[in-house]
Amino acid sequence: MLQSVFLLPFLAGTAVFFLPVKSGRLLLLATALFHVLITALEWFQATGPLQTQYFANTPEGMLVLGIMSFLFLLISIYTVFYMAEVEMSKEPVFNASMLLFLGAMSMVAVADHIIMLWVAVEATTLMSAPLIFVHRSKESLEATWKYVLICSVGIALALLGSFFIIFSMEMSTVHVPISFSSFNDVADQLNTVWLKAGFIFIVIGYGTKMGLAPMHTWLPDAHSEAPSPASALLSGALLNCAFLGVYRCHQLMVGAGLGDYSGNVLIAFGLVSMLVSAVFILNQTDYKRMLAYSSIENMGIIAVGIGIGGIAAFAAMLHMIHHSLIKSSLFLTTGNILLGYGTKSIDRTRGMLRLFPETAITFFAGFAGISGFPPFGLFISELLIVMGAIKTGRYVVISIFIFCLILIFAGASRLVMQMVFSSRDSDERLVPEQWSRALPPIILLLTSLTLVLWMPDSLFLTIQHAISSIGGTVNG
Amino acid sequence: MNISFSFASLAMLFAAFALAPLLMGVILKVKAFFAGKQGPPWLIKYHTLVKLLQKGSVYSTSTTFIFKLGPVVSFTTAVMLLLFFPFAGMAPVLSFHGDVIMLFYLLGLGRFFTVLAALDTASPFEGMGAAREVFFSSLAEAAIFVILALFFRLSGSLSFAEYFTGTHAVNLWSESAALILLVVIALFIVLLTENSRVPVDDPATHLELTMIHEVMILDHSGPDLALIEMGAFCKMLFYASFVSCLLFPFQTGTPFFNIIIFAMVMTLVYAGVGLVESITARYKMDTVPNYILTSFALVCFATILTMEFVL
Amino acid sequence: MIHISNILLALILLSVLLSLRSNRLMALVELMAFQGVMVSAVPLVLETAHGVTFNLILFFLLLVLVKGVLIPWLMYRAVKLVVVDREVEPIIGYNASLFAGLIMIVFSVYVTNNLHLNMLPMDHKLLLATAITTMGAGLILLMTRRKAITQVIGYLIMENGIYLIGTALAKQVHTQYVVEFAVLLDLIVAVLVMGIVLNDINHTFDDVDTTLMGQLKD
Amino acid sequence: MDTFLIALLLIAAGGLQALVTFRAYLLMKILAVSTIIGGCGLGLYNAVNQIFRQVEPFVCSCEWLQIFTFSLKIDAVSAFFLIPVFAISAVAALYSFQYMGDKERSAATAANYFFYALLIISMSLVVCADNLISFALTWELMSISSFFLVIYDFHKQAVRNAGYIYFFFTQAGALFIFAGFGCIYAHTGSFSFDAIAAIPESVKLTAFILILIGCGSKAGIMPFHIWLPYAHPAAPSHISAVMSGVMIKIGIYGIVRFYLLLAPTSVLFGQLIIVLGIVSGILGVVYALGKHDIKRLLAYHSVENIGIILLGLGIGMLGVATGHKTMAAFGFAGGLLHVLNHSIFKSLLFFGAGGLLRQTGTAAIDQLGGLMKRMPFTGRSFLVGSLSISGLPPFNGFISEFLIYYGAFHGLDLQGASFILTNLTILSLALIGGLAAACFTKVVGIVFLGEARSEAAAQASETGSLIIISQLILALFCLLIGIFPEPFVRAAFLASRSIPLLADFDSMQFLPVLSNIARTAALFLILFLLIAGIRKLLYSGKEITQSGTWGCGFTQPTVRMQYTGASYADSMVDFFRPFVRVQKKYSGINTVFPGKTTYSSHVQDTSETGLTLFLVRPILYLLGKLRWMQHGNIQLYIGYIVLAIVVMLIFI
Repeated sequence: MLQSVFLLPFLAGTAVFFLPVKSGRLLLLATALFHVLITALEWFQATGPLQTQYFANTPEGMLVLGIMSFLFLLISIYTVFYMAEVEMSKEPVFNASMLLFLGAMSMVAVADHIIMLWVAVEATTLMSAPLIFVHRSKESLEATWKYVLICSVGIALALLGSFFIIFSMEMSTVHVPISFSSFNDVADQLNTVWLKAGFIFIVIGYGTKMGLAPMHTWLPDAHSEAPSPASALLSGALLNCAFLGVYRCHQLMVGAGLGDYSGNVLIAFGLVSMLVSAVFILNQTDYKRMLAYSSIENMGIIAVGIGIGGIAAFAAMLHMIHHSLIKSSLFLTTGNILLGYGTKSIDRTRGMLRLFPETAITFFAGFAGISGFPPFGLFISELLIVMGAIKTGRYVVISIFIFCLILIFAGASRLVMQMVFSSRDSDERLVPEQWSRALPPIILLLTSLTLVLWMPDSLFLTIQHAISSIGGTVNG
Repeated sequence: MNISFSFASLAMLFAAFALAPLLMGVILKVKAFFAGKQGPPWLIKYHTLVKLLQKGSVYSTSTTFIFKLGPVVSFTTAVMLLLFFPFAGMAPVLSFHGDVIMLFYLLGLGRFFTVLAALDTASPFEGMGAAREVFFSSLAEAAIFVILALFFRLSGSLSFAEYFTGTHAVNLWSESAALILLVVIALFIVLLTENSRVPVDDPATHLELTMIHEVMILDHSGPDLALIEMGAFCKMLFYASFVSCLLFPFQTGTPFFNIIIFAMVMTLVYAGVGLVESITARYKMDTVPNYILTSFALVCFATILTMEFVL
Repeated sequence: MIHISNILLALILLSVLLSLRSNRLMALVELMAFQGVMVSAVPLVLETAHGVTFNLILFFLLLVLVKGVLIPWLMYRAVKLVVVDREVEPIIGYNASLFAGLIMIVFSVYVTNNLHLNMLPMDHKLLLATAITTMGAGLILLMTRRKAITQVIGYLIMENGIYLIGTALAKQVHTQYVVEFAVLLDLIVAVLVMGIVLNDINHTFDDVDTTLMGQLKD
Repeated sequence: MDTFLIALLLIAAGGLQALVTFRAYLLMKILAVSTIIGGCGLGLYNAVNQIFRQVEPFVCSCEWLQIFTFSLKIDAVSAFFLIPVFAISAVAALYSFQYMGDKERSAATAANYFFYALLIISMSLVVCADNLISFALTWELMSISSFFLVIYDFHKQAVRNAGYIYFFFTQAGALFIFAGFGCIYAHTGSFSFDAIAAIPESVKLTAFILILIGCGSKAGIMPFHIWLPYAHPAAPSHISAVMSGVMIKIGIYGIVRFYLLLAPTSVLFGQLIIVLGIVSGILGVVYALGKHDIKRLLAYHSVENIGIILLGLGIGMLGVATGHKTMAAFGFAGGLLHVLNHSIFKSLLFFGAGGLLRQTGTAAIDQLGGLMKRMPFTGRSFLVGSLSISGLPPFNGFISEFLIYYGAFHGLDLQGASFILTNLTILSLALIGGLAAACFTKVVGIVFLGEARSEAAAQASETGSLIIISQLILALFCLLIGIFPEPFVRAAFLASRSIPLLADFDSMQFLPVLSNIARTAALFLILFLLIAGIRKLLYSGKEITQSGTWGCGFTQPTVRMQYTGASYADSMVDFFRPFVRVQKKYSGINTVFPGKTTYSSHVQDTSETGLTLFLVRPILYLLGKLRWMQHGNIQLYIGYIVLAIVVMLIFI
């Protein structure tokens, strides 16, 4: 049953609230493992949902779910070892929220009903708030407040957008259940004006959650203040979920023949996001914020890729997969850095290569990956997006795109090089390196690497299937 | 490669080689004439050479093998030049299509070693001279290559033999005389530069600070100095012949007349050098580049003109 | 029936304008409770044209319970517990806010008239205009009030507006109570979470003025 | 399996084992160096074989990620570029054995060998890549591995800075290449190289310019060369040698390859390349003159030599566009041969510079002096390298420059802009040659001749034997190519045969020209020996005395009085003042009893200052202004959302 992907974490999460810490951790790991199994099961032989009007097994949903599940497994392993170091007073709350968060995200991935999707996305905000909040410092409170309020406002607008989309059906003569799959079937009969209006509000609403500028403002705060496993989950899984909402709506627009319009909107938001992240990555002083802005950038790239369509859509999907893997690896590594140095300031985390060689290597490899160097996957996706954009004649778009990429690379590489390579006077290590915490990020990177060398056919077919509905192909 | 071991060619080569010091004497005589003096004897340069060859040498403790290599290389390159030059319209001993490029680069090689030999002595003065030498000659070299380009445009050839003995010989008496006139002036400037004559350099001055070529060979003595001097004579001869061949086509049909006229034109050119030395003063060092650029500008102008004339 | 719905809408508009004008937090919470009840009643009044069903009434009661009682009560508690100074503290003055609200009304009527929604009945159009105004007022409160708690109220007013738009436009949703219930649940949890955070903010910052929370920036 | 792939595997094995065995330092080095040399040898054998036997191109491809194919093809051009890749890498590996001697940093050394192996492999794969995606992939691999090589000494601020600049340029360049590929892909719709020639002419130019910027930033073409003078001094010397000698040529390869693939007919391509060549060539050598750090100076010479290569290629392209066979054949052959030649003598020079650095601890020219006596082998091989890079006969640099001259001269019957550019080519080649000679007389004269200017230079001794041997090998090749150029020119010519115009060009046209040069060179050597013999004879039995240098009246000359590199080059740099800004700092004499006075001069790179002044600073300023956006104020943030809605609704 498809619903088990979110019911299981919900149940487990509720249980963890009341369990002692040790068994809570165990349950966390067990749930993560089972979630992977269920996801795999759904991936390979779709059992289908119980209530077809609310939930569905879609290729794009399965992609997001698959990434999320895999990430969650590694992040939960990391969390267990990480928590052992930080000695958090409310660890059960944290673990429970992790599971509830997973549940909400899984629900997003399988939701098909338009409002149900909204409910699930809003739930992700609420479930993840405690994750950011967990340190209870001034900064984390502020971050949580901004996160909850801005995202709630944004997502409320998405609800409005959903209403508009439903209304576009009611304006026309057809009557079908309010789910994306059934709407897609009648997309060409929907009222275009209301569909456009709905799309705008949905892009702005879910875009807030996805981190598209100028609605991205919560993202750097939340990502930098959350504990690293939570940041990894936010960046690697949550943003994809929000993207899924936008993507579903874009599908609808393409079906209604408004693909050009929605594509252009996505490209515009994508480029603004890239530009904004460029502004803040140059001269950034906090490495977690730097990574957060990099997430904004990459979400922008995905939006641009989807907006362009064709082979760029394929690239955008690849980009989503690899970005999740690499970015969560980076965030997990920052957890180790934070433990080792006790500060998030780039200026005071010098000489990593000498003090924490494994962390440094992982961090730099991740950075190389996120900057689009082979052997990591973003190389392919960025190349293909550039190619796809030029193929559709979007020269201005691609100029800005490349300009931003160069700026961001210039900013980030300076900072990362300073962190990794420069020398430091004191040899103080707050917490020494540990393989148990170093391994999950490495595995994530190796996964990205493996997916570059060899991609399973089923993954390829899923991507192909997912993008076929927005006119994306792999043959140009 | 065209090899001409004919008696005439070889004889011309040796004659040129043997007479190079004598022609230097012409300059001295002209200068003396203008100064109202009697001047040194005609054969003064031979005396100098013989004297030098008889002596031993003093080497600076700072120097290395480069210092001894310098004179040999510069002399060798000068000799190479003469091998390829068609004196008085005679076929040169050697020639091939493209030899001019090689020869001017060989000259560069000679200069390279002369300069290194100067730097080898650790003397600040010689360094100064070396710096000036490489600077001025690299500008002169650029001018030369523009001249070569112009010649190719006019004659389609790339060797001295073809320039002056080929079917499209370049000289003042051909249809592109106007251009050649510009080239002659330019080349004369290059001649003065490359051979360290007034107004670029004053070989007769006594203050090391103001010298170019002479200061570079301050520490050389004995046969080494003789080789350098001989090399310099050959180089001078080469440039003078170059100018002469442009001034007059030595194609009267009778080799004898050719040689006579050639000798006269050569004397004129040397006398011209002496004349210039007598009536002008040495330029300030920082105006020398502009002087060389004048020659450069002349040839460039000529080259641009070819775009109109030769289609 | 039309009259009743018109009266309802007028009351909602009034509450909106008053909330913009209000300078006491307590009054704002009370206004919100009142607005919640009115908003909950709207579908009941509108849908009666198609006949009042048992489900409809049940859902109306649930809505009143949540929007009119539970959430205002939570807010009330929060104000009592958290806020020392019960001034609203606007960034833009009350009169200016009120004026903005009036402009909002004009704007929404203009928008509604220009949408050419001929298929909608008249009262739906009015509802739409009211709803847009409500939403706009919520956004104005969000943007122009310093206190965190006022922002929560602003959010709730905006939510009310969106709910009203949904009522005006998307009929089909309101026949699917599972969905509506889920939306409502989200709202409750949102308010709960915000309340908890508010509480902690108060403990940490000694005030809920959001201008104090400007540490995270670039 | 093919020899080529075996060679690559061998090199890879050498690199990978270093990561495992780095605790046994010596063993690691022996294994790494020997396997890399073995692999390179095999690869070199294969490449030479490929080019001379003119067998069918080696092709190999495999499916990759469902939609791509990773395919390799070694045709004559690839094979030609493989020669310097493998040859120089092998010699540099040999050199590194003693050069990398810091046991303390065994892990870093291991990483260095690993990335070195990766660099060799990726360079050879770039050269063989047979579709857009393979090219892009291997290109990026090459970039990142070379980046790690540059920052070997990462604990130094200057090195990190250099690494950053390199990293930035390499990635920015790659994005331009991607954009160029996009232009191609947009019209062919496939990643393959096959249909590229069919795209419209106007697109060809756009694509070519984009690729030119990308490849040019790797190759060090003038306005994009800024990373070069930073990265080369920062890297260990054998890495500088490989980067300068080989890696930047891969940029040239990219230009050549895409020129061949695009097969344009317009003269614009050739003219563009010539203009770039002139700028890089002349300004490169002028900046080199003004530099006082030997490795930085050599880096600028790389820019200069890239300029010469471009001049050759540009002449070739002009020839192709105008159907002028001699011009095309000699231009391309000259350009390509200069690729090989430059890789040899530039590596040789970097090896020498590395040896100096290792023995004296300084790369500042004006701190050295008199090293010819203390480091005789290094000094002599450096001299050979200097003669070669100055393009003087009878060394290899002359051969390629001669071919370019030859091609350019034959292009003089063109009209209009092409004529002027051809003329300028000849002029700038001459000027470059003269200035390069000036610059290297400066280096050799100041560093190796005269008297030591510092204690370090006075105490220096000859470097390790392997370091010397690797230099001698290269020096030998400099002379060999200079005297027996035929096989090498033939290789370059065979490589340029891929151009349709030259397919039926008779290579016999080369032979007389080459044999003439070779014979003249031989004649020169004979004459030289003869005159040296005569000189010997003249000195026999004569008194030879030693004494101090004549001080022109100064009786107490000190070593500090010697001409320095800065003063040597001063007037020449001054001459190019509009393009070269010299910053001079002079403390002056202003009291009756003057204290210590100081004087320093620093040559600024115009393109660097221009880039900083007109691009980087305004952008940073503008972006800095935008930073208020993340104000920290939540009300403002909600305002952004509202603003976004309003804007979007306006554009609905």
